[in-house]
Parts: sequence; structure tokens; C-alpha cells
Amino acid sequence: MKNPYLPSPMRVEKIVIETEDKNIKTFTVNFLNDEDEANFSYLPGQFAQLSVLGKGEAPFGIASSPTQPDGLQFTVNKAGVLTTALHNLEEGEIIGIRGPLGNSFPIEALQGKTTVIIGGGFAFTTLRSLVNYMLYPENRSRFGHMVVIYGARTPGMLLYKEELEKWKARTDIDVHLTVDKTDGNWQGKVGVVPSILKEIAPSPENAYAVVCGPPIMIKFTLPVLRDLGFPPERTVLSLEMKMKCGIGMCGRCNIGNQYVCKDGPIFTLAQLNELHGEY
Amino acid sequence: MDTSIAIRDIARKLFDEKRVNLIIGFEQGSIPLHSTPCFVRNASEVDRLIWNANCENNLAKYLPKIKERVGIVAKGCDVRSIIGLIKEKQITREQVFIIGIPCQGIIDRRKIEARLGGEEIMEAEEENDTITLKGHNFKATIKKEEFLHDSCQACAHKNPVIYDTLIRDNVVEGQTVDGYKEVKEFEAKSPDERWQSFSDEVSKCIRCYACRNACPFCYCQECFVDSSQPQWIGKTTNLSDTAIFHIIRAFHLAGRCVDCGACDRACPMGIDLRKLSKKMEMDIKELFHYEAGISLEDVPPLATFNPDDPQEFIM
Amino acid sequence: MKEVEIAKTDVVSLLDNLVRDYKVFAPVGQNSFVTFQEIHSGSEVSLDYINSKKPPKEIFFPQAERLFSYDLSKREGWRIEEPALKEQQSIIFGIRPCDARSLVLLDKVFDGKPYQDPYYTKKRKDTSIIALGCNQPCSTCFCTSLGGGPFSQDGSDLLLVDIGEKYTVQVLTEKGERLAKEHNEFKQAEPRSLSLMQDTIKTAESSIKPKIDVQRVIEKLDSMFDDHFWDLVSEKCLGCAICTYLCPTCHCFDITDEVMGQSGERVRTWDSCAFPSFTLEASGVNPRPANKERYRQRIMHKFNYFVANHGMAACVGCGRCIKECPVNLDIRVVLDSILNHQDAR
Amino acid sequence: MPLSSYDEIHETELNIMENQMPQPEGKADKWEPKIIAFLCNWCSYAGADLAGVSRLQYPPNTRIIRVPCSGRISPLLILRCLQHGADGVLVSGCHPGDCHYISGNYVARRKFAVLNNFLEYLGIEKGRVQFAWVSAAEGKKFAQLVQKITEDVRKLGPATKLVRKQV
Repeated sequence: MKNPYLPSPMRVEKIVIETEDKNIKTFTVNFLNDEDEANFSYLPGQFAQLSVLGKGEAPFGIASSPTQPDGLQFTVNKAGVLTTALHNLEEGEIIGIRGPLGNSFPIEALQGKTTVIIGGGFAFTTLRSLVNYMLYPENRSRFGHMVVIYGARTPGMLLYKEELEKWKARTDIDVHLTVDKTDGNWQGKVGVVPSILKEIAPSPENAYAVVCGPPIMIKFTLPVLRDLGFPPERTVLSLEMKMKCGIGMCGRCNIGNQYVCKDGPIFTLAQLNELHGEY
Repeated sequence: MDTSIAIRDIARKLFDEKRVNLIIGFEQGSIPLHSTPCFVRNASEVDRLIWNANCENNLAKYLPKIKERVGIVAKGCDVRSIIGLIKEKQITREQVFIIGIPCQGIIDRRKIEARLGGEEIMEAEEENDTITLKGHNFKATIKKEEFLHDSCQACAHKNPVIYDTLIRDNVVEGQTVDGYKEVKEFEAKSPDERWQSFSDEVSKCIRCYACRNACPFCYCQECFVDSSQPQWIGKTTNLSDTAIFHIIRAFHLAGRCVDCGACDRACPMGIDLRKLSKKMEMDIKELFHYEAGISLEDVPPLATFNPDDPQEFIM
Repeated sequence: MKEVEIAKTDVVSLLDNLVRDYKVFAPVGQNSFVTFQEIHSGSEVSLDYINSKKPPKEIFFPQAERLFSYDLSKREGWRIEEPALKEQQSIIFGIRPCDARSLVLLDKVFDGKPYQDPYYTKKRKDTSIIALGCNQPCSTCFCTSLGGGPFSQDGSDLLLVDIGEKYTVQVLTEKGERLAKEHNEFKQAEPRSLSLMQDTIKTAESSIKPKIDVQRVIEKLDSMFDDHFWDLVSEKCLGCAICTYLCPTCHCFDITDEVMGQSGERVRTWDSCAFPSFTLEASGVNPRPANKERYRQRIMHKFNYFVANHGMAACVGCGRCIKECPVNLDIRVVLDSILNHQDAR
Repeated sequence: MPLSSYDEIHETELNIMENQMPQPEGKADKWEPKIIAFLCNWCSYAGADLAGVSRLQYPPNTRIIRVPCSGRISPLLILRCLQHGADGVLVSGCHPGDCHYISGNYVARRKFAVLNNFLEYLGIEKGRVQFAWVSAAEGKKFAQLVQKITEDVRKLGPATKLVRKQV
């Protein structure tokens, strides 16, 4: 029996500062042991527990796509003890990883459908994984048209800026970037994600909406999706809760009888409507 | 008049006159020798309110988060806690209507259980100065005064220091035991004996924090033990962690604790918490001539100073 | 089912024999209450007890347990050390049937699908359970409402029934059978003993009342999540962890790194849904910000969520939370008020 | 490093404290007292500085942590030192009347009086935790003080009572 509490070592290969406030960094990490690498097969939407010995452990959505050859990526916002410890790391240092944990975005269900991907702030990480996964040449034909609506407080707070540019250059994906506050040079939209969504009004026909963002964004986005005609069964959310074990035992991340770490973090709105809400 | 009835009459009047939105008192508990806190919101519910020698909780605990006008049934020690809370600006004097109970002391269930040696009490009936207990194989009548809680025996303020109404005549003040006797006995031991005894006590701790949560003065938004940024002390039941928890908990109550005994009664493991708090109380009295919860005017001792404070211990 | 019997006078010698081959945990009186402790001779045990202060869950799920340790002075590489899970056959002797039953329930959490907890399961698998039935259940016992009983066999390998001079012993599993065979203190049960046993069981079972309709509680809770009920029922709760820490079925935990100098360890410690820090996120958001949400979680988890996930309520009716609650917030009263609750909407 | 929040200040102090802590050594015969000194920025730290620039000799067993005021020292910081391997703790601030913040040391004095009694009451050896007033001009006093506490703690031997053991 494999001990699910034991982290496997990974080397931090690269650290990129993503945002102008320098509070969000993306870490590219690689397994030290081939065996660990072979055991780590994941899909977009899943997360992993990252360890800094002496500081603890915290869950992070996997920001890379399994189609990427260059290791795993995690984008980390500095907020607590562990994230601060991660931010203090230098390239070459070793961290621990447990995972992949949780379920993934409903890849099967998205096949042949239009996918409207709606993200806000630094919660865009697993959505980025999904977009890259779907855009991957060998996968692309399995999925229909893609629409991305992504918002941040300011242009400088958008993640993955170079990649966003590449996406924009493609014709099989509509990318709408928006900021709450412009900095003058900003060419994109200005406004919060729900209002931009309303403005763009993607058709719900044969389409899925995948939403990930801060609670306040989700709160105002869901009614817009409903009005646009997206049924709860085709509205997909990724949730965040405080987690410790990541394997459904420690008891804190439940929404009703579902554990976000084990049964989630991806739920359809239809599923969530069935559950008692504390999130 | 029966105290319970007197409380109900006052409570009814307070609701009728719209002077409070809520009254916190006691109602009959679900098992023998237990009363339980009771939140009454209108006149039709006042008959739930009771008074007996098992009304052990310090209801002042509930005041800090209450925003409305509130009536509270309060024993001598509870009133002293309310004074502290008013001084610490957790509640205003105007907001709270004190239904003061001159208190004859409350029963320490554990003392009775120890006397019974493991027999379960199935029924208990209180009558004036005695309680009649019934179990599977026994029936006994005990004198209340023999089973009062330690903090009640050491209590020098049985009558409420302040109040809006007094529910019955004042009782005769006076301690039946010297409250600092145990502290002094403890002090007489050698340092190693003291440490051993302290470690034995705190090693029973299961970190349930009932002592903290039962205490009217533990109202911090985030307790130091819960903080994760930084994590001040370990989460384990390692002696070092539990010892530091208990030292700091006692210290945080220095000059504030009124020896209501709520922590002691709440502790499921029977840790002698008063041995810590009484030492604090005694020292504060000796060093700074201060007794907590007696007056609304004087400044808490650790929030002020006197240029001539003792400092022999400082080099 | 097979029965044997053992004279009360032989229990000490049985235990003396058992401690030679097994790590034996049994009720031991200490500090005016009884807890389960490892014993080294039969004479340490006090079987004349109502129930242990702390539930025996801590034998498998200790309040603080090392998951692994590491050395921080090594900057290079990665070295974490798993604690060796010892090969040690153990016995819990004299556990009450409610607590034995709680282990069945904990198994569902720690030994489920898809993850198994190696620390718990290893100890659990290597342990035999010898339970002691309750001739005189407490006034706070409500095991029969939860599908258990003073002589419930769930979770036990052997079950002792006190019939005066002797215990009859119900042999419930292969593990139990082996134990009964290996130790000659266990004798063939006499017919008279068996009929005494039946009488004892019947008397004890009928002494527990009233029975709470837990099935209806479970169903009613389906629609009570948003009810004002929780504001009122949680009002007097102090938010301490007595009820969760002393509960034989509560199993929530925290994981922290504890460092001393350069040597660190990752430890798992009991945690409680009653604590604000349980769900407080690093961002400062707390999905269960007050007693209301936290007490609701406790009740919902035990009597609704756990049922949905594992087919049984996460309560065995041992009554510890009732006895120890500092404000007498009696879970039976809460269940009753759920039953009597009229939907306000 | 800019400190942005109250929490971060605490975290930083703890980190300093733990990093300052001399590493546990092998055998008892090699044991040397490890002492943490919390010195207020305005008087005692300057006093220590003066001891240094005056080239006064004192034992090297003490690690200094500069704090804004003796009033900042919470009993928890002291206990954490003892928990994490310090054998002694010294807290020093400005003389009464000289506090940069007018009354910080006066309030601290009351707190320390209670704490000092309480630690002794619990059986923590007298002398493990000591308090002093050292002004910016008292370089010599500081050197003598460190000399004294080092000797006191050496006599007491390694602190064991509050030391954290692993699970």
C-alpha cells in the first residue's frame, strides 16, 4: 500500500514572476525520481499538495497541461506561511509533491462541444491547463470552438501574458481579456468578468461553461450564465476550500457529503445545487 | 419567594416593558445535577428559567458577541466577570440588565461522584440545604455545603457587586477556606516537585480548549494557539506545547480572572487550573493591590503602572 | 455463533498470559477516571468501570502522530524518514461494545476507497478486540438508537458477558476463535451460563430508553440545512472540542510541520469542526465563520453526510459528549428537537 | 526586508529567534549555555553596542535580538526560546523614566514581575529568565550582565523543562 501522506521530491527548475505586484510566481518543477514521474499522470483541473519541509503543505491546482513536456507548473499567490516559503525558494531547490489529487475537468463531456472558459484573478491556473490541453494539436480536433473570458484587477495582474498573446493569434479560440482598472496602454476590455460575459453573450447551444475565480466573481457570473441559457448540468466550477490531507480523511473541505479534495474540486452547478452550501 | 419564580417574574417584566430583547439564564438540564444555559427571547418562554445549585456556568461568557439589549442572570462571580467585560469594552453597562443572584455556592459534581465511587446518579432532588441522590443501588441525602466547588468555598464576593435588580436577600459573605492555601502549599515545595506536579497536571490536557472557551475573558478574535501565521505553539499534546498553552492562558488572565471556576469545571480531564489562576490573583493582589471585578473605575493592573512599582527582580 | 466462558478469577491470569505475546490495552484507573492504557500485568486492569474517559480510538488514531521526519540541515537532496510501522500484534481488552462499533465506522474513513491510511490500518489490522458488554448501561447511553446495543457484536472478535462469577464469551470471528483456542482460561460454556447470558442481555437492552428515531432524523436533516434551527440550537455551544475529542467516531485531523532546531517532523493531530481555525483559509475567508455553521457541520456530518457516504450514522451513542459537555448541550435533546422541528418556511 | 503586516513581524521575529538558536551539540561535556537576549532598540542595544566598541570582554554565549521596546516582549517569546533550546533568556530595556515610548518599560515591568514569579512558581529554575535595565551609556553594565547570566545559567545546566520533544 502506498503511503498517501509521503511527498515525492521535485526540483524547482524555473521561477517566473507573473504579476506586477510580484506576489504571484509560476514554478516549473521536475521529479527527481523517474518512478515518481511515471506515477504522476494527471488531467487539467487536478491539484497537488506542495510541501516545503519545515513549513508545511498546501494544495495548488496544476497550471501546466499534461501535454507539456517541460515538467509541472504551479502558479502561487503569496498569502500564508507555505506560499511565502515557496516564494522564498530559489531555482534548484527541492520541494515535495503529493498527487495528483481530486478529479479533473469533464474532458470526455467537453468533446465535440463549444467550451466557454471563464476565469478571474489567480484562479486562472487550472483553466490555463485546460486551454493548453484542448489546444494541443493531437487533442484539438476532439473539441469544438473555444471562448476564453479572463479578467484581472489590472493589466499587470494577468497571468501567462505571452501565452495569452499566442492564443489570441489563433482563430479557433476567442480570447477576451478584461481588467477592472486600465493602466492607459491597455487595449482590451475594461469591466468585471460577469459584465463582459453578458456583453459577449456566448451561445449556450451545444456548449459548456467552465468557471473558476474568486467567490465574488462566481457569485455574479452564475446568474449571467443562467440567463444566457447555460443549464446547471453544463456549468462547471472548480472550488477551493481549506485542505490538509487531500484524500478525503481530515474532514474539513466538505460541501455536504462531498469532499472537495477527493470528490472535487470540479463540480457541475447541478451537482452543487444538490448539496448543502458552505463554500 | 422561590428564586426561580422571582427570576421569571423579573424576566416577564423586562419583556413586558421592552427593556431587553434577550435574557440569558438557566433552564433544567437533561441529566441529574445539571442546569444548562438558556436564551429567552419573549415573555411566553420565561417559565423555562430556573435557579438551583447546579447553575454553574458563567453566563457572562455569552455577552461579548451580543449586540442587543440583554438581561442576564448572574451570580457574584458572574457579575465580577461582567464588570471586567465592561471595563474591557466588550459590552456597555447600559446594554446589560443584571439580574443579580446572591449566591450560596454551586455544587461540584465531581466531588459527589468521587464520594459515590463510580455509582451512577440517576436522580437528584434539591431541597433547601440538601440534595437527595438516587442511583441503581443507592439513595443518599447529602449536604450541599460539603460539596461546593472549590472556587465557591474561596469566594469572598457571593453577593453581586453591581446589579439592576437583586433576586433575593444578600447572603452572608465570608470564605469557608483560605483561597490561597493550596497556592501557598504548592509554593512550599521544591522547584523540581513543583515542576513535576505542574507537568503531571498539564500532561492530562487534550487541547480541547474548553477552559479557554468557558472563560468569559477569552474572547480574542484569534487565540494565540489557533494562529497559523505565525504558528506560536505546536499542535501536539507534547508536554512542552501543553505547558506553554497553560502558562500563557493563565498569564493572559492575570489581573482579569475573577476565580469563577468556569475553566476548572469545564475541563474534562480534571486539570487543576485554579492552581495557576489563584497564584496570578494572589501576586496581583500583593504586587499591585488590585482585585479584579470589584469596581468599574479602577484600571486593570497590567494596563497601567506606578513609577514606584516593585522591581527588585530587575538587575 | 460459538460461546465459551471464563471464570472472573481467571481473567488476571489470562491477561498475564496475553501480555507476553501481545501489546495489551485495557481500562486502567488513573486520575479519578479510566483510560485505555498499555498494561504489563493483569492486575493493573479495572473492569469495574462504566466507560473510559477518552475513547480507545486513540490507540489507532493517536492525538499526535508522526507521519514522517526530516533533517533540515541537509540542503541538498531530499531525505524524509517514514516511521517504521512496527510488527506488533495487539489486543484491546475490555472495550465497550459502543467503542468497538466505532472502530467499524472509523475503518470506513481510514480504510476506504481509493485511499487507505497506512498508520491507522496497520495498527488496526494487527489488533484483536475483546469487548465487555454492558450489564448496566448508563442513563446517558443511547446505543440502541444507533443500531448498536449494550451487547452489540460489531467490531469485536470476542464479546464478554458478565454473568456474575463468570463471563460468557461470544466468539465472533476467526481472530477471536484463535484467541479462545490458544488460552486455556477459556472453557466450554455451560448451558446454565448461556441462559444466564440471554437473561442478562435482555435486561440490559430493555433498560436503555428512550429510543430516538435516528432514521427520521437523517431524513429530516436533508431539508434542514438552511433552517433558523441551527442559530438557536448552537447558541449555548462554547465551541470547545470536548464533544469531538471525546467522541469515539470523530476523526478529523490537522497536519502540521513541527520543527525543533534542524530536525522537523510532519505530524497529524486531532482537530475539531468546532474550532474556527479548522476551515479558516489563508486568505482570511472562513466558510464556517460561527458556532452556527460549525455545530451544524457536526450534526450534519454525523447524521446526514456520513450516512450518505457510508450507510450509517457517525455516532454510536456512547454518551461521552453528553456527560462531558460543559453547558449540557445534550445531543439526544438536539436529535429530539430535530424530530419535533416544524419547517418554518 | 520590508515588513507589511503585524503577522509578518511576528513571523520574522520567530525566524530570527530560531535561526539565532545555537545548534544542539553532541555531548554534555561540550555543553555551553545558549542564551537569547532581547534588547530594546533605544537603550540596551546601544549599551551592548557600546560594550562592543569599548572592546569590553564578555562570554560569547549570548545571541542578541533587537526589539523596539522591552514592552514588546511577550511571555510567549520567552517561553518559545526555552522551548526551542535556549538555556537562558535575558530581557533588557531602558531604565524607568527613560523609555523612548514614555511608558513601555513601566508597563513591561509589571508584566515581568508577574511572569517572573509565575515561572518560579511552576518550578522553572530561578535565573533562567532574567530582566535588566541597561542604558545606552552602560556598556560596562551590559558586559557584566552577560557575564553574570552566563555564569548563572552555566551553574543551572542545560534547560530541559520546556524543551520540545518530538512526537
